[in-house]
Order: sequence, then C-alpha cells, then structure tokens
Amino acid sequence: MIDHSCSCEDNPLIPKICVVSDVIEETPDTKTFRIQTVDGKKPFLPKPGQLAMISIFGVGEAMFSITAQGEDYIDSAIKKVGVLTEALHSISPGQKIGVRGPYGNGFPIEGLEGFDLLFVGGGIGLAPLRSLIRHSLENRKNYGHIDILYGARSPEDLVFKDDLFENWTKQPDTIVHVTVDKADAVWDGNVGFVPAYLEELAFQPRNRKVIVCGPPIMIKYCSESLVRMGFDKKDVITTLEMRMKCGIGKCGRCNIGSKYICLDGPVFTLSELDDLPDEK
Amino acid sequence: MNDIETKLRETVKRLLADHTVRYVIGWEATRFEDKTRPAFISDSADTDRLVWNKYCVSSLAKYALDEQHSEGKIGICVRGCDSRAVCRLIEDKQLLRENLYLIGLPCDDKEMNICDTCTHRNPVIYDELVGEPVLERQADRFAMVGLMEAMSADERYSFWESNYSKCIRCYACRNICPACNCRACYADQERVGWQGKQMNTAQNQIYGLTRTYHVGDRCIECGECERVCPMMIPVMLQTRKMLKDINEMFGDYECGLPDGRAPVLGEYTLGDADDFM
Amino acid sequence: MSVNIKEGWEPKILAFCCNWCTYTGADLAGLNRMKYPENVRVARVPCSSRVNPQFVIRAFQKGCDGVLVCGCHPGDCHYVTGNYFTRRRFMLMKKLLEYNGIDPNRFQARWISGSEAAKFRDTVTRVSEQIKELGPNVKFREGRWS
Amino acid sequence: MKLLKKDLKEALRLISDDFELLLPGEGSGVSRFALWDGGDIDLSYGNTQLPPKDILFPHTEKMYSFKCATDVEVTEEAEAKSRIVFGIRPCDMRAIECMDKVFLEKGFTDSFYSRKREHTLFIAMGCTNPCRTCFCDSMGLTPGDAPAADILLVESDDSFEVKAQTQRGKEIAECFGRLLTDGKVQVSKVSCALKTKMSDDLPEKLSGMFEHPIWDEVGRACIGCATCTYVCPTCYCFDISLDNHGSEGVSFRCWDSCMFSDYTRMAGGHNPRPTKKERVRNRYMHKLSYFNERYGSALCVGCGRCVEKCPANLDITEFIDKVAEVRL
Repeated sequence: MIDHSCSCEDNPLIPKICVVSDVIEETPDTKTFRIQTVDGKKPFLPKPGQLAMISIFGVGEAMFSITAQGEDYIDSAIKKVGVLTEALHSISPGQKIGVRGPYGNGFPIEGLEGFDLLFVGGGIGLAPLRSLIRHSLENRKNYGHIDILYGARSPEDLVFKDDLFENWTKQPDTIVHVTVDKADAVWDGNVGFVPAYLEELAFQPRNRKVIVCGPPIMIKYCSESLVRMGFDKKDVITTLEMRMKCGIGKCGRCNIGSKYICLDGPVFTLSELDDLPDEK
Repeated sequence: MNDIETKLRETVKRLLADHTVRYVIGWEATRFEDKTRPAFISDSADTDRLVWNKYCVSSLAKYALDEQHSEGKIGICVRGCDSRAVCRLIEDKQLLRENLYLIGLPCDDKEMNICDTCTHRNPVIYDELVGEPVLERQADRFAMVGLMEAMSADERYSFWESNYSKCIRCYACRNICPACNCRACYADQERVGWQGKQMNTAQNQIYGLTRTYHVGDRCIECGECERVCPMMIPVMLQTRKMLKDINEMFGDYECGLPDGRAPVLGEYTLGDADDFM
Repeated sequence: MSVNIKEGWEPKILAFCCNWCTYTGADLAGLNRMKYPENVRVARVPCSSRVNPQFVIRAFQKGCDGVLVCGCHPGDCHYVTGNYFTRRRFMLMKKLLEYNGIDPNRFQARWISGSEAAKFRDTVTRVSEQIKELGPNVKFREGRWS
Repeated sequence: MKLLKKDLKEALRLISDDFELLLPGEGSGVSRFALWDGGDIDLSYGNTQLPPKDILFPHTEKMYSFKCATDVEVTEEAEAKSRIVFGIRPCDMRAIECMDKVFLEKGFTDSFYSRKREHTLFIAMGCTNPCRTCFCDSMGLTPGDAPAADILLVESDDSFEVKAQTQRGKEIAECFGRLLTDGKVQVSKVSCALKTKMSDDLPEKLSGMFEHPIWDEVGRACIGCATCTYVCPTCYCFDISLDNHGSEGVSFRCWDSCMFSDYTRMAGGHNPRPTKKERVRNRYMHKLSYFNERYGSALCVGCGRCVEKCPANLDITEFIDKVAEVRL
C-alpha cells in the first residue's frame, strides 16, 4: 500500500490531496476556487488552456479548465450544473479536495506569437480563455492587437467582471467588447448574441488568430460567421466538449475518430476539426 | 432448401412488392452453418437472403423497437415465442399492433433445450401463416425448477452464488429480453445508486435478482437470456421459479398471450393467497 | 454452512412499517410501555407497497439478518389497493428468496393495524427470537474490497 | 531444447514454487485462465472463451481507497504478485502487445497495468489446430509464433520445443532445465479455417468511408450488449466509479463498453453516438482503422471470440470482406 497523504504521486490516476484556499463568488452560479497543495504549493505547472481533474472524495470527479495560476496556486472557475459541481459549490475555504493533472494539449502559444488575437467567449467559456488572455497580457509584446469579445445571458452572468471592466480595459492596445443576450435596467453595453455581435464588429482576418470557447452552439455559429468573414480555418482555434473519465488517453471514452480529446485535444483548429469524423 | 423457406421468400417478396410493409425482419445465413443472423429485408430482390432452418433461434420482436415511431408497417417473421414477444411488447405499450405485419411460422425443428418445454409452437398471433400448424406438445415447464427446489438451502445458495460470481455484466440478457423494454434501465442510473458498476458477486446478485423480479411476471419463457449469456448462467431457472409460484398461487398463467391479461404483479384479487396474518 | 453464534450477538432486523397502520401501532406499543427487543430498526414507509424487492436484497447485503415488512390489513389501506399489491409481491418474493437459499424466517411480512400494538410487539419479539436462533446471516453479504 | 509432454506437469510444479501459475481451465462451463490447482493440464483449447485480458486488466480493479471524515487520506492499491501465464495463444499474446502500447505509451504510464505487466511472464503455445472461428493468419499473425512471449512452446505429438525469447524466459527455462533434452521439433504449417480479406490498405480505405452507406446495414442486428467487447482480448475501455461506505470509500475502475447506449452520453443528454449505427461503426473503425492510425497496428488479432459469442451473430470477418469489395 502506497500512502498518498503526502502530495507526491507518480500514478496519474490517483488524485493529489489539495486544499481550496479561497472561494471567489463570480456570479450566483459560478465560483472561482483557488487550489493549493496541502503544503501550500502549486499542484502542478499548467500551460494556458490545460485542464485538471478535480474530485470531491465520495462524490465524483470531473474535468475543469484552469482559469489562472499564480506563484503557489491554480484557479478554476466552476459553474453549478450537476451533483459534483453542487458539492463543490457547498465547500468552504480550507476544505480538502482531490486534484490531478495537468491534462490536454493547451493552447498553441508558439503559433500565436506575432499575431493579433481575438478572443471570443460565451458564458463560462471565458474560463479556459482567461488562462490564455492572462498569459498574452503578461507577455504583451509578443502579440499584436488584442480584442476580447465576451457574451453571457445576462449582466449578472458575466464572469470575471473585475478583469472585464477594469484590468483588461487598461491594458495597452486591448479592447474588450461585452454583450448580453438580455439586458437589465442598468446595463448600457451591447445587447445581442455573440455570433451576431462578432459579425457586427467585422474583424479583419489579416494577421489575426481567433480563439473561441463557449457552449457548442455558440462555437458552431461563431465558426460559421468567422469563415464567412474570410478567416482561414487554420487561424480559428476552439475547444471540444466530450465526456472524460481518465484524462490520460487510456479509457477510450472521449474518442473522436482516432483522437482522444483529453490527450490530443481539447484544443483544435477548425481545419483539424474538419479532419476528424463528424461525430461531435 | 425446404418448401417453407421458399414459401416464406415468396410471401416476403409479395409483401414488399405491394408495399404492405416497409421492411421485413427475418433471419439470414452467416459463414457458419449453425448460426443465423437477424436480417432486415427492404428490397424485394433481397428476399433470397432469408432462411428458415433449425438454427433460426434469435428473437426478432425487439428490433421493431428501434423504429417504433416511424409510420408504415414493419414485417416480422414470428415463431411461437416471437409472437408472444410481440404480445408482450404490445401489452407493455411499446408497439402498436397496426404497425406490425406478422408472418407466422410454425416451429417444431429447433434443438434448443428451451424448445423442449415450449407450449406454443404455433404463433399465437399472426397476419399470415406460412406452412401448416404443427402439433402442440404438452411439457412440464417447471421440471428443472422442481429439481432445484429439492436441493437444500445452502446447496441452492452456493449454486446461485457460483453462477452469479461468473457474470461479467455484459447485459446481453437484458438487451435481448422482450420483457426488458424500459426506456432507462435502473442499472444504467449509476448516479442514483441502485446498482454499482463494479463486478463482484454482491453486485451481480442484486442485478440478477432484480432483473428476475422485474420480468418474472411478464416473462414469455423464450429462453433467449440463457442462449445469449456468454458465461452460460441458467437465467431461466430464476424466472421460471417465479412463474411456477405464480401458477400455484394465482392460477394458471402464461405470459404473452393475446388474451390481454394484465401482468400478475399489476393486478390483484380480493381472495389472493395470503399467509401474512 | 453451520454458523457458530457468538454469545451476546444481537441480530440486526429491519422492519418496514407502513406509516398509517403499523407505525401507529408501534407508536401505540411505545405509549403503552410495551417492551419489545431493540434490535429491530423501524423504517417508516408511506405504504407497505412502497417497499421495493431491491430494498430487501440490499438490506441483507448491507448487513441485516432479518427483514420484516408490515402493513395495514387488506382493505384498510390508506391508498385503498396498496397492500393488495404488497401481498402478491411479497408472497412471490418470500418464495424467490427461499429458492435462492435464504431461510424463510429471515424475510417475513405481517398485517398489523394501528390498534394492534400487542400484535406488533409479539410479532417483533417472535421474529427476533427466530432470527437469533438462525444466527447471523452470511448469505448475500456485500464483501469489502480485497 | 525439448521438453517431453509427460514431464510438463513436473516442469510446471517446479516453476510454480515462486510464481503464481495461471493456465487455461474450465471454470463451471466457461474456459478461462485460472490459478493452477496442481491438477492435470488440458491444452486442447484453441483459445479460452474468456481472454487472458483480465490478468493484467481485471474487470474491476480498486484504484485507491479514501477516508474523508475529519482528515483526508488516500491509499493506493499497489499489490502485484509475480505470476506466470502458461499456454497463452499467439493471438492473445499479440493482444497483450496492443494493450502494452495503450497503457504504457503516449505520455502517461498506467501504473496499475505497468506494475502487473512487470511481474507477469508469458509462456506462449503455438497453435496446432485453431478453432473454427480463428482468423489470426488473415490479420498478419502466424499461428505458430508469438514474438512478445517470454518462452514459446512449439507443440508436437509427444513433446514441446522450448524457445526462450527473453532474458526472463531463459531464467524460467533454467528452473526446469534438468527436464530439457536437446533437439528440435518439426513445425507443421498451420492455417486458420476462417479467412478474411484484411489488407494493409484497408485501414486507410476505412478512414475514408465514415459516411459510407455500408454502415446503415452493418449494425442493425446488434442488440447493444457488451459481450463482444468483454470477450475481446484487445478491448481496453474502462469506467471510473466510486463505492461509498459512509465517509470512507473506494475509487475503482471497471470494464466499460462503447456498445452501451450511454457510453458517450454527456450531461444534458447530448450523445455523439446516439444509435447502434454509430456505435457499431466506432467499434469496427477502432479495431481496423483508428488504432492503426494511432499505434500502427490493427487492434483485431483474429481470435474469433466475438464471432463465436455475439448473440446476434455479427461477424467482423464478413464486414472486412464487404469493405474489401467496396469500390470508393
């Protein structure tokens, strides 16, 4: 018997015991969890766009994107949608959970350098994008003009409001476009769906890479309008949602064709998606 | 090529030609002489694929569930047990009689041991009969159950425990059984916790007994669950025990007959047997 | 499988009591300070026909040595026909469990109305003695992970 | 080196001193690999009905146990006894090679599998009379040899030729060295009864046939059970689940099957493979094309178990022949 109470592990299927050091309330149904190992360090060094398998012992395990990382922590924004996320939302700082990772291929950072970046996020889809946005803002000079287009159902559902309205707007050569499907009394920004707003803003495809994350229906329509706007499919990067169990490309569950989404993905360009069999 | 086979092919050719049915479910030959495969013939030129011999043993009725909501009739070749399976599915409100065109096939040549205790060799319902009805034979359906009951309690427990410890939970018995037609099976609702996914004797026992109880009073005794079990577990011995008790306590009872009688556990009479006083 | 019964061993018996009759009968027994063995755990169910055969098997797997299902007398059911289905269901269940090797005394059913507090006490006492005699149940046990 | 058949039992007794010995046996009606009880050895099986897959990749395997009452403890299941699998056939040995590729390569090593794999030795036995459903020579295997085995036994009527193929195999052969005599065994050419037109370009051809109408008919008779995947020596899909007892519990993994209807069903009900057609297509494509694209060899070893055990008698060899005839 190997005792795993310490956080050293080599077996990828065994979660590391970690502590939720802080819980930040983003929206009524989304919280950001700050996770550290038992001895206060970062569980692992994730690349932007990588995922972690977060588990509550006795409840279950699921794959979540890592939205940000600091010196000694990783953040993950999680929306309350099911049994495990409900259990996650009911824990308080200091409680222990299981974490394993990092999984997934992450965003192709080298491929983005020197280009203008357009981030298109929908709902909780801003969570995976945020890791890449923070990375690109930290290495601002590697990238050209940055546009962040983000939409949610209602102003209340907008996540990372402080980033959206304060931090990111102050960044050089960075414009944040926020839209909501249904405005409330005090909302003065744009109202409309993300794909429609995207076409309205009519971004030029020249020298620009687009990263799209959000509900599959939004990705579908955004991809179509981006292609109509003249973007090359190699320049549009998106992520896929599949049911994942092991996270390390062994259990066979998340396959599309010969690719395992948890290992070879979840980040793909539209051209790569066209090579995959149509079984999404 | 016996004459029933040719007559069957002609019947199906006629049915397809005059569009009585959209397609016909029957059996076709495979690479092995003693195996046949369910076939779905929709083109009248294909009817030569249909066969009728002693190896046509797999039950066909449940395949009609795959397209139960599309219009147009589905033709099914029905032996005695298939016709009872169709009655079962109609009784369970899964199929509508008017969506089906049943081609009856009296069946007397099969060599499966379940067929020795078959009490309905002629189809109980059909739209058209191919071949002459055969002689029905009397059979003691519960002989094996009697042998089992004669054993001691511990012998019976270890018999069933060793059988259930073999089960690999492939769920073939559930997927082939016409009485097992729930839209969402309890065994798939892992989150609710009725049935764990792990394979150990305890989980297999609860699966085996629960399925026995779910289909016990609606089982048409076609024996498919035993035929398809890769681990050769005598599944029928359990369901037939329930049918034997039903016959003893609630009067003669056979499932899947067109008399439209409700399943035993779905009805009651005031004078039922009762030793709970 | 002879089982040596350690002295001082107390059987675990699970009694499903229908809320309208047996549960009130048990309440009445308590009111009248009737003494009945405490190794019976009462589970209140809205009607005896709420008891699913899986509950019975799971009870044995989780460690019970005996299961008792009690309900209103046929005709008194608050839901009018509940116990008629119970009757058929558990007459068959009793035989099926026996067929699978469980001693018939380990699974019993009784009609106990709201006023029959004495009958509740006697039933529970008798079932408890019968099961104490049979010893711990080793069948259908859910083994722990090796 | 040669070992007489009558000395086999003695040889096995020698090596079973410090190894657990598993060999084909009949367990209440089903042949499978089981612990040797010292009895006599029946080697008449072509391949066992249940594959030796469950030796390295058990149907249900405890991964870790946890206690989460006050503090959280996680203890990993790390046992691995040293074992010898005797009498494994070339098709199952190739299946073990495929499993090794999956569990030990591509960036992550599955410790549960690798721990068992290191502690398990394989003594393979060439086939002399294959079963009626065997078609391994159509899938690029030769019934006579098993390159990945530690020792290969070539059978003749009264003796075996013992070929130690790995260092560990040599050590095992030394255990019963005194029973060995010099000499070779004349190998007779063995051919499988069942043939299928598998070819090197079939994986390529299949990957272009994803929308081909052939798929509408192929899976119609399937009843969506897991028999084919659970008797298949190369199916490695598994599910991870929890077994809770109050504040303690065990996380385990167990076999799962892509043929089940809710294998890919996601929260909210979306299912990329909703009907039998997609699921049968996925299984055949995985066996004959996807695995080849990812690991370079077919995932079907031609053992014929699914052909024998399928309740609806679907036959992968008939499918391969149909694909071979398709003109793209």
